[in-house]
Amino acid sequence: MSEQVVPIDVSQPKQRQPLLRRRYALEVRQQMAWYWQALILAAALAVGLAISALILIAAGVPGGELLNEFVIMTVFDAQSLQAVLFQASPMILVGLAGCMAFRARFWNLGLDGQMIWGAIGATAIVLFEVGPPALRLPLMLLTAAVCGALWALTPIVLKLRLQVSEIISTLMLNYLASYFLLHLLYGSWKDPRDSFPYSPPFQSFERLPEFFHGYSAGIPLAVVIAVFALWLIGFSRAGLYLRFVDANPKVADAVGVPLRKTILATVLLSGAMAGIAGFVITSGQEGRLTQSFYQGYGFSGILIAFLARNNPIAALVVALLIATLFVAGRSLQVFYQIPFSMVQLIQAILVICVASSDFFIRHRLRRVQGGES
Amino acid sequence: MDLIASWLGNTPDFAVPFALAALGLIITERAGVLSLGAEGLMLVGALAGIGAQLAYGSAELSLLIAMLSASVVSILFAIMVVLLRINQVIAGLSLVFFCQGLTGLLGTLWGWTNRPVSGMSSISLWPLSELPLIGKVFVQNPVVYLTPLIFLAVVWFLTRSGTGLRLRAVGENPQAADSVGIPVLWYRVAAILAGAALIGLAGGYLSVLSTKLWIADMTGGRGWIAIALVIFARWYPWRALMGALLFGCVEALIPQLAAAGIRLPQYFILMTPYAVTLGVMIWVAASKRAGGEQPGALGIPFVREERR
Amino acid sequence: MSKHNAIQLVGIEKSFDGFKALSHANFTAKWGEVHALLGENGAGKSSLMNIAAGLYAPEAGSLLIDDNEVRLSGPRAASEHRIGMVHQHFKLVRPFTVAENILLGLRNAGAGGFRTRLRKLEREIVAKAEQLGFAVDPRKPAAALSVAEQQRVEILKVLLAGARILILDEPTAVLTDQEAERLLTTVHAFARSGAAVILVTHKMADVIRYADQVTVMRAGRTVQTLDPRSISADELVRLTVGESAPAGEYQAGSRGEERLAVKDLRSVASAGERGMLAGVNLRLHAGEIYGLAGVGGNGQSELANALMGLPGATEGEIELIGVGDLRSASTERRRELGIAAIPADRYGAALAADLSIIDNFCIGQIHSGRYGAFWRLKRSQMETDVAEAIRTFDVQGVRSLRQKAALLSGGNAQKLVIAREFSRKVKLVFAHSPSRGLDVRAAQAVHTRLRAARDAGAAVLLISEDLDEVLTLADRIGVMNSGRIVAEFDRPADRQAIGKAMVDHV
Amino acid sequence: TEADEGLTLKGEPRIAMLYISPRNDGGWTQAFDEARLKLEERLGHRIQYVESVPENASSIRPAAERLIQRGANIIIGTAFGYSDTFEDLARRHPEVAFLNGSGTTNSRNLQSFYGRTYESQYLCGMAAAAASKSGRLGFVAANPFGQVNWTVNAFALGAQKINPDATVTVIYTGSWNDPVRERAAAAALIDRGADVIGQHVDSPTPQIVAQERGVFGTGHHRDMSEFAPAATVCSSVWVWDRFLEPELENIFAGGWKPQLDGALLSMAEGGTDIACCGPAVAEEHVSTIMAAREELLQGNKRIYQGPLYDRNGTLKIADGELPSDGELWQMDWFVKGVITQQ
Ligand SMILES: Nc1ncnc2c1ncn2[C@@H]1O[C@H](COP(=O)(O)OP(=O)(O)OP(=O)(O)O)[C@@H](O)[C@H]1O
Ligand SMILES: Nc1ncnc2c1ncn2[C@@H]1O[C@H](COP(=O)(O)OP(=O)(O)OP(=O)(O)O)[C@@H](O)[C@H]1O
Ligand SMILES: [Mg+2]
Ligand SMILES: [Mg+2]
Repeated sequence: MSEQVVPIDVSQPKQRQPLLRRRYALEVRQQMAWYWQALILAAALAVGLAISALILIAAGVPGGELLNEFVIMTVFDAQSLQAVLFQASPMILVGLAGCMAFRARFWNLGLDGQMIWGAIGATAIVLFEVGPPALRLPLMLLTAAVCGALWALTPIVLKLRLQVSEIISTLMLNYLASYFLLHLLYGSWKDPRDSFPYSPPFQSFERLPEFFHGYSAGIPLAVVIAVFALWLIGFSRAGLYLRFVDANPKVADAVGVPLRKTILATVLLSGAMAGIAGFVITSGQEGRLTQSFYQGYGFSGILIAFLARNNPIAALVVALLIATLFVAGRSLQVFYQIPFSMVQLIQAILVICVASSDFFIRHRLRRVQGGES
Repeated sequence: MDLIASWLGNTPDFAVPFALAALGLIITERAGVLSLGAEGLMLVGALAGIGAQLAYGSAELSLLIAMLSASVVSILFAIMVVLLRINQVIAGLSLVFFCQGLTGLLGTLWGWTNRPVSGMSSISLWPLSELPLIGKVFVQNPVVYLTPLIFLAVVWFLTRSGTGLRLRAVGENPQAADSVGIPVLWYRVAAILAGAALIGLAGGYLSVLSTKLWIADMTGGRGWIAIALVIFARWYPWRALMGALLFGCVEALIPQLAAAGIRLPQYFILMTPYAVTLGVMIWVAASKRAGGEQPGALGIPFVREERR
Repeated sequence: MSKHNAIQLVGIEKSFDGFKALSHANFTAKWGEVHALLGENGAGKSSLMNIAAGLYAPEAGSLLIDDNEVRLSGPRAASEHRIGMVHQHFKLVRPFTVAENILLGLRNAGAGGFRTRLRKLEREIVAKAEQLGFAVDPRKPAAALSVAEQQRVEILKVLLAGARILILDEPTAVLTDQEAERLLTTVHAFARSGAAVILVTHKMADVIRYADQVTVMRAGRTVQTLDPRSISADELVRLTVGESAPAGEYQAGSRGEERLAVKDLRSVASAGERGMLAGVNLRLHAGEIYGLAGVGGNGQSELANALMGLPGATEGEIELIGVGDLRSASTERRRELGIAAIPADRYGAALAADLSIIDNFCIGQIHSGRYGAFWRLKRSQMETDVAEAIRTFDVQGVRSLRQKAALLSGGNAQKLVIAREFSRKVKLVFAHSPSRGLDVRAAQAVHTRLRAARDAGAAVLLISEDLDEVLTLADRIGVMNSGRIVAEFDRPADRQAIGKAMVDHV
Repeated sequence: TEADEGLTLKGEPRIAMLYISPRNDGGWTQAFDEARLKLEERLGHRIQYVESVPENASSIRPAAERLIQRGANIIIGTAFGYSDTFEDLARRHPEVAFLNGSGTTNSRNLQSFYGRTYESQYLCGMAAAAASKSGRLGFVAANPFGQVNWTVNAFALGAQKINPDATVTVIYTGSWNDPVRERAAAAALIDRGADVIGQHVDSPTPQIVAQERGVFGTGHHRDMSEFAPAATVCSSVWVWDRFLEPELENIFAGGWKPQLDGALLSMAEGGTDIACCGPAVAEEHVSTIMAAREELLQGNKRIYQGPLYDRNGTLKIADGELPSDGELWQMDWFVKGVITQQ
């Protein structure tokens, strides 16, 4: 039998809606092709950079100089490139740490604290002269990783056991770690030679060597760890587990992913990476344990992980970009007296723009009632 | 004796910013918006308060401007979470970073660092202020006395008014609220702005009335502690007030111990507010009896036609 | 008597994320009548009614009330036109009391302070409920109400808000026969008093007994509007499900030794919640399908969750014969033991919507080491296996193995779950509403797989709210009611008796 | 060899300063900025500055490198956290002269400098005791280490010069610039009877609190009567221009040879001075203080000179001995009358 529709005698009003009276309904998208996503992301970054440029120009930087400062002077200048890579190596590591934690749906705002503990661990190896000189550096690296991981242990256990919000616990642990650092530096770890609040300087075999003239080994180390993270996420069973944990923990649990173990291990790994970042700064840059080496990195780590969509290789690239922003920011500061808070503001604007672009990836505006049928 | 008297006397001054910020957070979160930007909004309030005080010299006005500025900045947050429906954790964090950058930038550009202001003079509640030991508790600036009244008003609003009922409905089950015609998004925006105003007041209090000058990043994690307080209080205002007093006690005790010359490992003492926060969070989580659930839709963006 | 049109929906088009849920749907209800809306799962009934209630905005089409075109800007506007809808999934604020919930929906709640209004409303609620023939405690929190009570609150909510066009979306699905009857009598009387009632339902019997008109929907279209008394029940069924006859034939299995013994399983009720399992005893044998029938919400989900190892505290024992209590076994261990689970909530418990088909398939056997040791994934092996399974289990619509599982249609997603669960040797199968939301062909494919598993010696537990499904598949039938198995039936089972056990108060 | 000849700049001198905090921080950095303005005027050179450069190699290096790249050949730093990086930079840029305020490193083209703040703080202690009725002084300090401890001790010694029974209760806030804690500390000290509050932090908060509470205070870094005119009785102030002007002229002249253990400047050498005295200090005391200041400016007076005992009565500096600079940097003991949680 053919489908029949009861005829309803209504003359359908056919009129075009004036622009302002058009209505839109919001719907949630399941899927968007990657190239569209990439395009939206690029557009968001462009908008963010444009806003930042406007602010800088408003603050007195000549517009034409911006390109010069950011691109030519920063990337095509050997010394600046060195500075960028110097700045980038710990940033890559904290970015990776952020990626790992976020993949386990763990808001690790404790990167600062984990860096501090990594640095403390590495310094302890130096101060207590553990192991022969040849093994000193690897031992420092290892201890830094372990200490960073251990500092991440409390919040993850609290989260898994008691559902304590890690956002608060990791932050509070940052404060504890930073005061503990001061306790050491103003106490038993101060440099006995001048009593200043930093540890005695490391010896040459305790410092990250240069792998190339003027370039510290921090960068290759960070790259190796990024590749490790990529392999872990993309090419190992753990990565498969992690993808399920990230996509939907309930499903992960139901299909037999060892949920807690995966989360625990990933968060510890995140802490370890942050610990290594602390090691890279103390051993590779400062040459001793100092008071404020970690400041600003925790924020950058979160930012990098977020901008990189938790992808280790993207994190590498984003970290380099942020490092460029930092170095260029310093030179704006030098030549135009722009306060450095500006760099922080620009970073925040970039995150806000990219985060906002999510709206267009996840939703679609559909014209309702009033369009042609 | 001296120690206790001056400790108790200083407690309210420390407790008020926690209390006001926590109350602001409760309003916002009762409408289902997870608000992690408190630290940033407090910074905005602190800067705006000082700026207004330096410009106009009136503490009352500068507190109002602090509230207003925090609300204005929170429009950005409202756009992110209510309109664009982006992840509320990311939105909150980026708001904090944004405000840190913004306030640091403007404060230094305009040269407001370390410029003292006069604040408000204290009022003694006469017979009470003469009491032994606790007398000093009743010699405080007017905002301290105002705070319990603000709490009373907010509690009344949330539990005894139709608008408050609808606000809570929006936070518990926006789909249900929507189906009876409550404008969910507007309620959320309003809750964000109102909450931000109180958080801004907390920040303004800190700079204008308590510290009486401004430096960059002066809130020192108090916004985060306020967030922890809200969890501790299970989104009940009175419990948040109690919690704020507890933290006020801790903060006020630190300099008292030092002034008494009691020898303690100094940097460990400085950790106490943060350690106590952590401890309280663990205690609340471990003792489930604490009761009171978080708002049902906390942190979940509302899309009318989304299937849940 | 020529009645006037109360509400008309004309040429409604609606799509969700590219999926056309309604295409040119037309619907008219008149004052004074009960108008039934009939259709399969996913036919678009709720979508159409949500448009009438102002909740969804259609892309095209018009809405007329009393023959005047109106545009609803939202539920508030609908309520101003005195349209009220009781949703399929209730929209109550759980921590609020009944009165508070109802107060939310009132446009002008009268004068006086909030408290006085609330007290006055409480009295009105009691009076209105009495008038409708039931009792509610207006001060009880919604969370503490039974499903039937919640529904009454929903009805009170729209009636007290002054609705004259009452839309009830599958109101009887959660009610016992008596409750359903009482409800339908009430709304029938309400319609006769001059209002318009739209009754969305799957149940032919309700339509035939209570409706004055019925509109049948299929795949987003309104197929026909007619007088239910002018047509036989069989014809109505054919109109709703289309030409192809549903229902497979029952095929008997051969029962073997005992596999699973569930002993006195009960939920541990946490404060304020109602524990659903009240002592379930159940034995499963190899080579049989045990069908567990019952009205939804009687503890089926809790039982399924407990058996599949999803969160939810329980006491009692789930003994896998020869192995021991399963309750403490991890999901991983259960899978190793040969247990397959097909949960009711596909994207909530079986498939990660955002992950690829490969990932979703291979996670099932990852623990066996088939796809490499811990530090590696044998991609090529994975791809071969998935391709093979997709062919064997006839999963359609796979454009690429790397596409998101979310892109599969409901039936094919379910086939993917089944492919994953059955592409290894299974001893025990838990299936909860495995054909919910599937079309006839897909449902039959699922049934074939379940039978095949049984014939290969597995013990199959089929939990389903669809009595027809249970009757076609099960070798033994249990009836779940109020958290317990109240009756068991062997083949051949008496449908009437099963139905009675499902709705009897215990 | 080259090192013996000292450093001679190539080309015109171009000076740049790296500040650790914003220029108008009201304290440490502002003191440098005020010196910068004076130097610009007196030397006739523009001096560039960069604000808020934190004490991390990764921040200092790009800033300094950029300055050098664009022609700066005299770089002045302002933080001890710059020390290592400056040493490194000095090695990489042997043609550039580096100076670092409160730094710890020195080399053939790098010289650190700091002031003997204990001298001016000693005078502040005298003024504080003169203004005090109770003899109970309070002191708000940043972190417990040598260069802070020496000001605490000197403050106490100066106070005891006027009032032998004076005590100094010290609160360390654990931070250089945390007005919230500084306010709480000052308030707690006043609550417990202190009627003059000394300080060694980076903000004027302690004096502001003193003024609010109707007691007195002494300042550090700059003349704090700007912030608390009624309360401030004395301030220890930096007079960097007095040191930097001749030093920069030395560099301009060529053949500059930094002191290899840095310049620890006494008042006579232009490190610090005082801004004194507020009306609360009686005339007789003002003249005593001014006399002591004169002696210090002439280089005729030592603050730390044996015998000196710590608060437990242990002899720390033997009779007639003068502590070495190294011992001063490492001062971790307190003289009689100092009460602290340390
Ligand atoms: N909010 C929504 N978002 C996306 N898709 C939806 C939404 N609501 C309905 N759909 C889809 O639209 C189609 C029609 O759904 P609808 O709920 O109207 O069916 P129904 O006839 O009420 O079915 P049931 O009998 O199961 O209630 C289904 O395929 C459904 O998946
Ligand atoms: N959001 C979407 N984006 C792109 N393609 C989609 C989307 N939703 C569905 N599809 C595609 O459309 C096809 C039909 O999907 P639909 O949900 O209509 O199936 P269906 O007819 O309901 O089948 P079933 O009865 O198995 O549920 C699917 O194969 C799917 O790949
Ligand atoms: Mg429906
Ligand atoms: Mg479908």
